[in-house]
Amino acid sequence: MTHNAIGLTKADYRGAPSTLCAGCGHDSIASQIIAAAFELSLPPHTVIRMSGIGCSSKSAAYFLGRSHGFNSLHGRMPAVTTGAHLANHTLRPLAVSGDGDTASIGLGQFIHLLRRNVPVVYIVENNGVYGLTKGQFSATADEGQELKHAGVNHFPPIDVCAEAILAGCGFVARSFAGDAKQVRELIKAAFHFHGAAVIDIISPCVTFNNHDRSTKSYTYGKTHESPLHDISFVPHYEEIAVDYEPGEVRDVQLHDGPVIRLRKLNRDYDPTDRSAALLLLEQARSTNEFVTGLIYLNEHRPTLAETLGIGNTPIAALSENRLRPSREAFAAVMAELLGER
Amino acid sequence: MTHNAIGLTKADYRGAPSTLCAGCGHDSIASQIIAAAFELSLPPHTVIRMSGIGCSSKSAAYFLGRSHGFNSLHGRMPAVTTGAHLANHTLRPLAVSGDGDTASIGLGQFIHLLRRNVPVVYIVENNGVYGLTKGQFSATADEGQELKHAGVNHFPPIDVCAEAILAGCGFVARSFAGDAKQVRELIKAAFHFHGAAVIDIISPCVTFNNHDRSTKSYTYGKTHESPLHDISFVPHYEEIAVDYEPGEVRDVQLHDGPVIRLRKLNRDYDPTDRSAALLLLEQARSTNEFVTGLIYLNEHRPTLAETLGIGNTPIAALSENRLRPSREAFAAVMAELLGER
Amino acid sequence: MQFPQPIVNEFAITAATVNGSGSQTANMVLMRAIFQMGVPVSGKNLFPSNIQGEPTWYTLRVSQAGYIARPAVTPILVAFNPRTANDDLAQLPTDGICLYPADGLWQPQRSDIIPLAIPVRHILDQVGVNQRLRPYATNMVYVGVLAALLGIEETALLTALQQQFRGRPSAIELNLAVIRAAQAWAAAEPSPAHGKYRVHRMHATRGMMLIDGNTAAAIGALTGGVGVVAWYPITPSSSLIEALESYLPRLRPATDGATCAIVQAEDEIAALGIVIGAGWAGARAMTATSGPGISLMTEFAGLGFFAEIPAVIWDVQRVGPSTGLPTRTAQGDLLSVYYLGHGDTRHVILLPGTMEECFSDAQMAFDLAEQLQTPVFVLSDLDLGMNIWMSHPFPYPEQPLQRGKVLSAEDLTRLKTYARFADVDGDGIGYRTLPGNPHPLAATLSRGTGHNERNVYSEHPDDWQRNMARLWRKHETARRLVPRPVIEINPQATIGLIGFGSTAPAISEARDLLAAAGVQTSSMRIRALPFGAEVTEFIARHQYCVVVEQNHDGQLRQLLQLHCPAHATRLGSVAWCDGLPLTAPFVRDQVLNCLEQMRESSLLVGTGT
Amino acid sequence: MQFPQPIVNEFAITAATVNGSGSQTANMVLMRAIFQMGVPVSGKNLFPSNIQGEPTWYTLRVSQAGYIARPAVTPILVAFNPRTANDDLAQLPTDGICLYPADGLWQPQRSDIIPLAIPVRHILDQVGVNQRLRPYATNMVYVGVLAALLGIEETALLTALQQQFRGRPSAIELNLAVIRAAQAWAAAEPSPAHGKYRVHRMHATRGMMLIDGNTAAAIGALTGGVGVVAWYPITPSSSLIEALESYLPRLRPATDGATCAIVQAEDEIAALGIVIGAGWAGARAMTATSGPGISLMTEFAGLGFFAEIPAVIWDVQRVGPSTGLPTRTAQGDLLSVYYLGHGDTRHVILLPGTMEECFSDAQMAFDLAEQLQTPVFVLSDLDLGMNIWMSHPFPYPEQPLQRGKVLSAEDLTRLKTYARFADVDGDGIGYRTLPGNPHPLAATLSRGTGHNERNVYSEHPDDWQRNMARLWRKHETARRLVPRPVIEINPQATIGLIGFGSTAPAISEARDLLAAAGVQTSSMRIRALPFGAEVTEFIARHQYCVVVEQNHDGQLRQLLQLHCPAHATRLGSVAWCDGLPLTAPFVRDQVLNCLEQMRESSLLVGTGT
Ligand SMILES: Cc1ncc(C[n+]2csc(CCOP(=O)(O)OP(=O)(O)O)c2C)c(N)n1
Ligand SMILES: Cc1ncc(C[n+]2csc(CCOP(=O)(O)OP(=O)(O)O)c2C)c(N)n1
Ligand code: SF4
Ligand code: SF4
Ligand SMILES: [Mg+2]
Ligand SMILES: [Mg+2]
Repeated sequence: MTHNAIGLTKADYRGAPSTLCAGCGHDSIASQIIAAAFELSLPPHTVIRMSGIGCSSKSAAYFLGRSHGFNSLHGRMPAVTTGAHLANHTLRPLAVSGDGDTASIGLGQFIHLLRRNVPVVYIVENNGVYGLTKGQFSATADEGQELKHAGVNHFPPIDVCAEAILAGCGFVARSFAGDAKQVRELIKAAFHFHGAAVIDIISPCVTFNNHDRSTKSYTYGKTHESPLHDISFVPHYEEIAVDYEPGEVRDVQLHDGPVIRLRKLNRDYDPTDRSAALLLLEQARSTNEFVTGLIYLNEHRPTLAETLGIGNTPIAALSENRLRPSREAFAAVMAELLGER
Repeated sequence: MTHNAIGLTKADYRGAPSTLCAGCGHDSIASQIIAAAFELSLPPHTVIRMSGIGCSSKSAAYFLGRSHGFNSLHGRMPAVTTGAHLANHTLRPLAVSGDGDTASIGLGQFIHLLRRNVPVVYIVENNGVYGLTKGQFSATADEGQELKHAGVNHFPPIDVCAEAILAGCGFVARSFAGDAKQVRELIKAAFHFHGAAVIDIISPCVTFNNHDRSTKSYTYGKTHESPLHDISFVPHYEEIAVDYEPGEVRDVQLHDGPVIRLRKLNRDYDPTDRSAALLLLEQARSTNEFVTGLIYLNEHRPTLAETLGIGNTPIAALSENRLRPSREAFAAVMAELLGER
Repeated sequence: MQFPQPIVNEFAITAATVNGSGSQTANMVLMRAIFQMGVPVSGKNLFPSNIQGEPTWYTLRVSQAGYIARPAVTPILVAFNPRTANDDLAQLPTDGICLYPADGLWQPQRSDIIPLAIPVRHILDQVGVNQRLRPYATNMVYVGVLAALLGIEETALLTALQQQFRGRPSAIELNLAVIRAAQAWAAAEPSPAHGKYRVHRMHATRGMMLIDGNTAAAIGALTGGVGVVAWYPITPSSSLIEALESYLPRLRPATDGATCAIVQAEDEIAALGIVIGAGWAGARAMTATSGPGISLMTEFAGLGFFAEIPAVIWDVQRVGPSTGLPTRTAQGDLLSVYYLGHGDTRHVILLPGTMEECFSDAQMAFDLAEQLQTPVFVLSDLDLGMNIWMSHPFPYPEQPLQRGKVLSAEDLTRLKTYARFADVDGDGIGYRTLPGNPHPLAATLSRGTGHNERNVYSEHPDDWQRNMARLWRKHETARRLVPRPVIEINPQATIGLIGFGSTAPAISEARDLLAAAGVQTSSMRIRALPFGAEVTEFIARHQYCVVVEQNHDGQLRQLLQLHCPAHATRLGSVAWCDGLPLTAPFVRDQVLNCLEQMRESSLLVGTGT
Repeated sequence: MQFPQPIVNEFAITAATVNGSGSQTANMVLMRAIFQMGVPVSGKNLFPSNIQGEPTWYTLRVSQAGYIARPAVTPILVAFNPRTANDDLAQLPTDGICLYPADGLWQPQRSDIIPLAIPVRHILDQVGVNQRLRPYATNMVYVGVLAALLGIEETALLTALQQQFRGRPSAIELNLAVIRAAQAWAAAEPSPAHGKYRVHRMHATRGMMLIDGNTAAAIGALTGGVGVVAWYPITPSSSLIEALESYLPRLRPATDGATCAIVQAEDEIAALGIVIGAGWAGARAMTATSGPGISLMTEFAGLGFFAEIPAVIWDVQRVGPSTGLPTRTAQGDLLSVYYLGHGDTRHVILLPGTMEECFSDAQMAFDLAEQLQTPVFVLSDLDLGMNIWMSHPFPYPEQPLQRGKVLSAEDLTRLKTYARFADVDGDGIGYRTLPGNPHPLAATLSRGTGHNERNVYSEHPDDWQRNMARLWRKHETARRLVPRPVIEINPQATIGLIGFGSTAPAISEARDLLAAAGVQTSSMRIRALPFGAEVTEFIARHQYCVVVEQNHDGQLRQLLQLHCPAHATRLGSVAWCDGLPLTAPFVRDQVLNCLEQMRESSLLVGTGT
């Protein structure tokens, strides 16, 4: 199909050409955002692209070019998104953020956004490093992981999914950037979800996540002392692609880096049990695996706009007579202040 | 005993007179900090009092007057404490904070402090409100709770203990300000713990946590439409005291407010299983109970100073010849820069 | 010590009590009652950063001349806090009256004053107040005694109580009973305190109301179309939002869904972030905070400036730097707010000085923010925001909301082309499209990074430079749009006094005192930044100007020196901040000092940097 | 187009490439090789905020006269990025040389220049470079060609390669092979490009080194006794900390435990919080950041100022406001850093302008921070911090660390009494006791709230006012302690040029150009804030001064006007920021413009506010 239900082509959902490194996982995700929005026939102007700062956040420019958007501040996108939702709750925020943006500087805002249940589709493009500032560890880096430029990480990783569940988020999923189908389907499901939806997507940084020793990787085959170790040279990589079935385990060799183990949730996994979901993440943590799929689902919480009793008309579109007191109401308050009643 | 092992009296561990409201839970906690420090025979100058901003944080002035201390910024005490630890890891930080200070503005810093395992005794004086700014909800307030001045809280509470466990904290406990013995024993245990220790203490705000309708309270007996509802009048209350045994459940009537249910952990509870501890908190959450006692224990992580390889002498006490390069090392670097080698 | 003539309607009272005891209610009843009698009043509440048990003072000024600055001397002392009583007593002028509880241990040890011991316990016993409420009811005792001594009318007291305890008859009853009993005791008590100070009915307050600036701002914001409020509690700004929250249902009922969303954020960074997000998406959004919150908002303020997002930020100033004195008043954030944000930033600031201006600026801030597409700051302070002031009732707005340059989908269809930051009108202001605008040309990705006219990321040197030059043009536009200074020219004056905000009453009273001392002055009260042409004109026409302000570094003086370098040496500075509102005699003395210094050294050295 | 005489050692090259391709390494090899030949060089790297695939330019200036400002014109273009080649070509002056890959689609379309098509693929084939490394090796091709055209010596190239690829022989081998092949091709290629520009051996760089300011600062900090570093990555400051981390083991080996703790914080708020905590506990602590980080540090900066905690904060400035241009240089944070924090704050700022000063200021900042017990800011910028500059080797410090006023337990025993903020010495600076000091008098609770001399919470008006007055005295002490401005007096000059930081080379070259145009100038390079007496004197002795700086609002000019109100109208402003380092001809033209304007209107209007 070249036109979707609202008569748009896939090109209508594209953005500016990407300026990310060739092979960057974030570009794979951008493609699936485009595909999902196209397949869902989302009217572009009803989506708002929200992001912070980082390679991942920059990528907001590379999809949905006909959607309004805000590439805001490092770690503070959740607040901006909350404000946009309050002003116009008929728009659906699609947020892209990085692991630094969300789990390092932005952890507090992330959790508080979820507590309020702002109905955002919140994608964490998780590479365990700060890409844009050249490869320092983020707060999701594995404990004991070693990077060429950043040394060894000594601190336990923050599990974005576990934090999301604790914060009351009702849609918590994990995937891998190379798993186009799963990423796309999860994004589509998230758009169907009524509330905040978090998708933590492992998204390899081909340029800086290039360590060859790590607690959970086998050493990268070739040892190659060569000009490659020149920090000013970023070789070209292909995007990684994987395709595996529910219930399966798949080891993925990241570029010039570690192997990660993905375990796709079984079809009969019940995501509605909060304790079980937390336990699942705990177990995966102890076995150094990433479970992928929809980990937790609970659609019972009202969105922030609902909690605050906002009506059909967005506040941004309220007419002057609703944005101002009536003459009578105003006069009544004045009379009371004057002690006349 | 009037003198402890190092020859100090309890008075040597007191601080300035409290300026908190009569009956405030924070004062009960301060008494137990004093008692614990006295009983542990802590040399006052080896402890540093750290706090943020709030009634709870103010209370740092009301104990251990002979210990150095820093009453810092709202929500940012964890960073200051981290710095103090790095400069002098031979000092033991005793931190008091509020639920607003730790779970609202300070959530990110709290979690990142624990990830780094700064060996602080971190007491959260948790009253679910902002006391010092007159009774707005904090991020630990119960969902659906109603306060006279602040209305109804619509957001799920942050569980400080669950967050601490996820963050890798190795000593996580909960208690109630009125349970003098348990509070004191937990503080003493925390001082013995080698690493970050979090004690979340329910500490009633007698002035602002005075709602009489709430999902988990029975209505306060008397209805009394009277000048009491005058916000400028704070009646005098007595501190609440409870004493109950491991395994027991105790309902506590907060002043003019809700009833909370405390469940003291059994003596045979095994706190070393991380998943079990998380599950316990999840269960208590769903039954609207607070489990009290030592919830999680794991002493295997190195402290931050250890991770960074700091030696016996604190950095603040290093002599000039260790704080400066040797002439030889300096010359070697210059030679290299000059291209001489 | 018998006085032939009572002093009528021109005196002041200080009530020294303990906070959390309910004394603030007693003071309000007293103030309202005198106001009810048509006599101008003003009150300054000096309270601790604490909830219960610490010293607090309330100064009530009664002035038929209409002076409302904090009085330098208060001849009546209510010494109801034994902890501070000696210090308080030391402040009392000779012949002053000192009321104190007869049952306490403290007694005034001065022979040149008039002591009056009040049998508080006895009076409360009489009324039968229960034990629990006694600390509270104690305060109503001094209200009753003062009512007797000053001759406050029964009807005025009753009205005051009714206003204070709106719809809570049992509260009115209890308080009234205490007041009456105390009044009766005092009336029967022979004392030279009788008849020394009196309140006589006037008509100077007719048609006026008592209100605090935070409430005025809240009503103004609701009148000005606020749609999203995000905030984080901090004294002395919290009551602004709390007033907004409480007036919202009455002024803007949610008949068809809420008309304003209020969110308590997790901190001030998030609060301004939410406001910026909401402003971007088309709502009128605001926050209110104080110094520490302003500091935390720095990064978002810079984003708002550079991404050109409307936002309104109230800074109800308290004493800083740092956490400082949370419950004391200051004007110390002017410079830091003006330059808030790294890089070349400068913000639009409104400076209200009256209740009426708190109300009108709250509306105008939204108009300016949307017209200029930028954050607009309103600098109030604790004195304006939390103290009670007399005010004229607020006018219902007659102008429609000014929502600035926004293009609809139809506009875009007509225009066929769109560039967010094209300076089509030469005023530095581009046209916005709001999120949700379905036109294919409408969407852009807003950003704090460098961008070209079409809001597309650009590192091109010219794009950057042109954009900054345009932002400066916009600043010049702001200069024309903001409120003009309030100028009073005295044709004989060669001296000008300049100030802003809550110091206005002290400055204006000081001008009378200076005139009495033979120094004629004109005055200019700055209402906004950036300054307009009138500011330079005023300074140019006076030989010397003295800038009076409540901070240490003379911040307004610094900004004025920058604005008028040619007159920089003729701008003197009276900068004083100790947390208390300025008094007129202090201002007079300091201005005289400053003038002397300026005359001595025609060549002034800068102290600003 | 045949030239009789080659231009020797006075020209410039622009290499236009794609970032992430390794071209930065090629440029460094070229620069090092020329430096090895004893000829003064300077390089400006103009790179995108991106990791791979975007345009980047490197400008290499060769100047036997020792001019190191960014050149206004570069007569040699390496057009290796087809995306920008047309624009790049347009910048090339007539008779300029344009090198470009013969294999690409792009060809220069100008007849007034000298094109030279390089068969890149052919050369790489010759060397046998594998497919994967080709994008990288391509850059070494232009190095080889330029080496041939300019006459760069083989030994110089080899040394340059060795320095660049320290201890990686296979890398040296590969690169050298490519360079040689390209050199051989070029030598054989008949072209008018030959012999037009030549590098001839000199001895002007003997005993000097090439270094960037961030590395110089890192070595300085390690030499200055840094003990705790907390940071959050941000361009262009990250490399300062990364250099510190990499030099730490060599300069301060952890024989008996680490001598410096480095922590990557979760954000800049935490970074400065950690520094403040460490400074309080007695370590020399620092952080490095850029604009957005500075904004986030505002609240802690105010705390540090008011609680009087030593701290060192490097602001390696980039273009702002907001996220701005992360990889471009500016001097736009001067005002916001000076006033950083609400309330009355003003900070001590060091302003290095050379590599030697980056090194020495990194040490002095700690001395000043501990002596003054306050945060000290060092304002560097991207140009200083990330570009490569020639420098003299750094001297090993001969003075002991100045650790300020700290009382030991023994001191307290002797003194018998202690008040943290008593101004015993009249310089505004109290005595600290460090945490861990066991003396019973030693402990206080540090705070950002109002306090008395004993550091006890106080709301007393006098305590506040006195404390602020003392902090001002301390500011006056700082004025005496900070480095003096670098002044060059030309006795014939009536014009003074004033600047700070990285603009020094452009200003100093512009002075020569101005002299050539008949305008004699003196110069003053400001080294710190607050200003000292010399600053006023310099301004006073010149008829006009022009302040040259790289921001939009003329921030240094504003601060100078405040410092010298009597001379405010004689201070002109050349304020320009487009992300590129200033060039000398630009400065000359703007200064002449500015002087003309000043002469025309003796009465200047302010533009600063
Ligand atoms: C306040 C602030 N601090 C620091 C930076 C510098 N910075 C830009 S991107 C980034 C990290 C991005 O990491 P992440 O969010 O993981 O994104 P990635 O590049 O890895 O996709 C940092 C620290 C900034 N822009 N703003
Ligand atoms: C940056 C900043 N924002 C706001 C405040 C105002 N403030 C002071 S205490 C407080 C909340 C304290 O709540 P909590 O930590 O729960 O302490 P409690 O008073 O309840 O013990 C707030 C918001 C502040 N001091 N600084
Ligand atoms: S640096 Fe890493 S995260 Fe950034 S664009 Fe390149 S591959 Fe992607
Ligand atoms: S307000 Fe609440 S938290 Fe604060 S001192 Fe009073 S009782 Fe305690
Ligand atoms: Mg990342
Ligand atoms: Mg609390």
